[in-house]
Amino acid sequence: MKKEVPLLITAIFGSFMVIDYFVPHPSVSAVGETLQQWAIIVISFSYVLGVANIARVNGEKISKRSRDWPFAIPLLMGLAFMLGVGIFGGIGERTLFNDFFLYAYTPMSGTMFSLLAFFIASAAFRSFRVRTLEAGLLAVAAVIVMLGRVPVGAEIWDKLPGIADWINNVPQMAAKRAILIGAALGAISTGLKIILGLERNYLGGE
Amino acid sequence: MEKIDRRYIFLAILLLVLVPLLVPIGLPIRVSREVQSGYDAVAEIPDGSTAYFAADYDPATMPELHPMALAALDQLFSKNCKVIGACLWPAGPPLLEDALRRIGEERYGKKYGVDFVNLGYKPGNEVAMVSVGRSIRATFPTDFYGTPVESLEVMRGAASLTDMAILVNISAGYPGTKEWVQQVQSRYHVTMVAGCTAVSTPEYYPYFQSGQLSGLIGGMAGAAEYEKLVGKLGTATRGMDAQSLGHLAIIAFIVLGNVLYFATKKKAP
Amino acid sequence: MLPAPFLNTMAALLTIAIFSFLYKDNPFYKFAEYLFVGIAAGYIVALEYHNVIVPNLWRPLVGGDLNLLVPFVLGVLLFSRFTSGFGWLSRWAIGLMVGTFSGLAIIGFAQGDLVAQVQANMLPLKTETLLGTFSNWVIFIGLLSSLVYFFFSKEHKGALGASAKLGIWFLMVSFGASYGFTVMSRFSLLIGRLLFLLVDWPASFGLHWLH
Amino acid sequence: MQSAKPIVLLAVFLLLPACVHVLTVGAQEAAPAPTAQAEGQVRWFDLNRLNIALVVAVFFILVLVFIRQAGKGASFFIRKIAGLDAIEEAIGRATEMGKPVLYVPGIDDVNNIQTIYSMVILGNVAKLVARYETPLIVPVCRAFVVPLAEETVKQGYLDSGHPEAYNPNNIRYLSDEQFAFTAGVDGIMLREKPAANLFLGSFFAESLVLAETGFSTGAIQIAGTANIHQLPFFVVACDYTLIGEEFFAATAYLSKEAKLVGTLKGSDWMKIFLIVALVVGAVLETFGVTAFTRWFTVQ
Repeated sequence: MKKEVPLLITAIFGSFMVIDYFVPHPSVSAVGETLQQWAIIVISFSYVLGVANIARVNGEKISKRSRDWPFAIPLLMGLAFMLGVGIFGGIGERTLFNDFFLYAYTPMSGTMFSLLAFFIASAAFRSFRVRTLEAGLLAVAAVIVMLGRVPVGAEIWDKLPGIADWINNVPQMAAKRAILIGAALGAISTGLKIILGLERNYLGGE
Repeated sequence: MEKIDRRYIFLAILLLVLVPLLVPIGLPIRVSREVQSGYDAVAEIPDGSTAYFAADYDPATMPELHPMALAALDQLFSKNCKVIGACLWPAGPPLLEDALRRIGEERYGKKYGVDFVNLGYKPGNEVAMVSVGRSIRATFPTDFYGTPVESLEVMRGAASLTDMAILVNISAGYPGTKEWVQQVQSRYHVTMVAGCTAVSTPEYYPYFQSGQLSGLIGGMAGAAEYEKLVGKLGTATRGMDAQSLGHLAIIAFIVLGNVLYFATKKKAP
Repeated sequence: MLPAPFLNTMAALLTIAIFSFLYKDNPFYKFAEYLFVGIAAGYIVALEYHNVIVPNLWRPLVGGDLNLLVPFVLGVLLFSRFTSGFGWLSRWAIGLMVGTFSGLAIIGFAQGDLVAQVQANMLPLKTETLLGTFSNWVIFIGLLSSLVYFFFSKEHKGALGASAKLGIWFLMVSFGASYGFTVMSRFSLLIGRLLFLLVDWPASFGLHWLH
Repeated sequence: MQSAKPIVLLAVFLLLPACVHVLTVGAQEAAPAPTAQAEGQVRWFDLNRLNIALVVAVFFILVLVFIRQAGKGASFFIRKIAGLDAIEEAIGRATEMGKPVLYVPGIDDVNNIQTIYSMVILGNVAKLVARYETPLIVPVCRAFVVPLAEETVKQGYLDSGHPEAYNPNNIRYLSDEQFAFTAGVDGIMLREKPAANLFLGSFFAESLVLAETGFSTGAIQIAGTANIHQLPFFVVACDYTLIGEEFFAATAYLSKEAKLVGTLKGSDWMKIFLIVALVVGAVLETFGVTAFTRWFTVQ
């Protein structure tokens, strides 16, 4: 029951997704559609699980008074607030939920990522080292693309945007295609092994 | 070199980005092939046809992607196209709503439910994509507001993705352009134009070269080019001067860092 | 709907709180960081409730589609992970998700990447223009040599070694391009936040000081 | 000769397009054009997708054949992967300096296959570390990864006969939030100054911050990820980087587990097939023959 049932479920759902693609028969499509609708619902529960986990971890943080525990209070309050106004007040335009999404969630998330502009500058100065020929090629391509993709490139040399376009569309594209093909082989063989039950690490230990 | 306080670097970056925003230089913008083909692909669909607008992004990437979403919607609504918008990123629907209302309702006077709709969010990534390809109604029984989709005029004749003239995808990563190509474009052969973050752009060049993507709009620079083509200059165009200076700063830091590194290394032994 | 000046000021203060991390880690940053996690978590559950649980599960279920009891039960079983004795029950739902994604991945990668990309690379090695011919050769050699780099069952020596070496050079050029594009993304985000502080925030008070 | 089978398959792989093409074109010419009535009939196989079915089938067979051979005891060669050999060297150096080893398994949850593979590598690293009796610090970003990492490391110490050296306090759950986690790992690097940093798993925007801090502390850094967009930052700031598939090969390389090695071998053979097909396709295209290319069209 502990391993066999989940492996069987995996095999059924996995192989059906494959068969569904090759077999246009309506009876198969109907089953495929149902299974996909089921999957969407189960996946939505997994998000709720993730949130429940965050609440649990931070609740414990407060009760155990571990490091930074006072900050867990705004976290839980933010969670409860968004959940409350979202479920009872609706989520559309002109709701509190939408206000807090656009004026709290949005600026914080955007600013977190914009910090990376600063970090990338510091990393460029302190840890981008051209120690090998390979790193040199990387650096040259990076510089050409950085200049060629923005207006200043053409001001420096009017051929730069063209060269950057060529690099992107030709050598860089070829290497990325090799990575795509390699990754596709990896994903397909992993998928096969999962469906056949040869790969079962995802089920965790006993 | 490790002794240099990072904060001086941070300060330099802040100034370099801030100054051109306050005092614009107005460097001319040149349209690249990838963006031009994207614009052309949208221009070629029949006026008044229906487009599927997959807004798969969230606030973290808004400065790059929102301008291109606005520009693409502008081009679609200017052709009187109907737009069916939906999100596979949970934080997407309010952004899509903002874009649809701003361009559709305010700029072109289009009506919600008649000319455009926001179907909201569905989890499931690839599963949801394949499912939309099969039947929009089964995947999105209601729109963002909970209205059953059968009651919306815009959904008439729009049963699945194959009924769409074009698939426009604005993508911040997973799930996004790559998965739409793999699961939907290859399966149903819809014309697809992708706008994505600069980070993921290089990965999608193979799809553009192979013709799976009819256009590729990469990052804020791509958005600025699109704004130029549509003829409505917005925040992306406004940011291009600062963007240029930022890139120059990074190049200067790489060069300076290496010069100092190798100079001190030679001295050491 | 709260007044715009209030909302914009809240957004601006939160933005500044996060930027303050650049000076050093401090309680304002920590507060914003934790609040962000909380708001994001609350947001997603409320959204799942309105956009999935109600339309895709609850309404059809009360409408008589009892099939949907299966995903409902499996979804609830996920929460058995929090118990010590019944954690294994959650594997049923995990099996469903992993199986579905594996199956779709096989198809997606096969049709979108493997076959389509191989086909797209079958380019004529002689075209009407010199640049076209040159580019096609570069694409041809670039793909083959990069693929050779990912060979694991032969030592990279001799011709194979030379080819793998060429492959790594192509890979490095592509990483360089990725680096350049990433720099572009990061700066765009910073520009976006600064434009908010400089333009949108004052505009919410009716102050249009920047052109 | 164990490689005879793949060669036969290769021949089939290359000849089939021609045969199928002749057959289907012939059939289409013989049969009347599909009418509405014909379309209404149910079909059990979509002939348009035969090409994909064949490519996938050939690959499946290759993988399964080699897994089976490996299961029977056949051993396959894996080329040297410098970054992986460097792991032992880095651990040795950390031991000499009396400093810990840091292992970051990425920031993704257990549903990402890279996290799972990272755990396999972690098990091998734990074995090595236990032998040298060097502390191993593992910061974790997802609550569900914690028990997995704990068990993996404990098992590694057990396998190398030093269960007493296992310290559960070194598996540290820092935060689910990306940048809070990053700041936490930075703190560990600056305070405890590990001599070897191993970044192996699924990384995102935090990669450059981690690699930069590690570079500034002078640690030997080995990174590996299949998230292509983060590779540039590892390449410029780390001593060794495992690129994409090399990362997945790492588990086979270190664990020598039969099914993993067999998969690798099958995938190599598939690459040979594809390379041959690419060359044939390009040559035919050059001479204006497009039938081969068209056979690969996804419909």
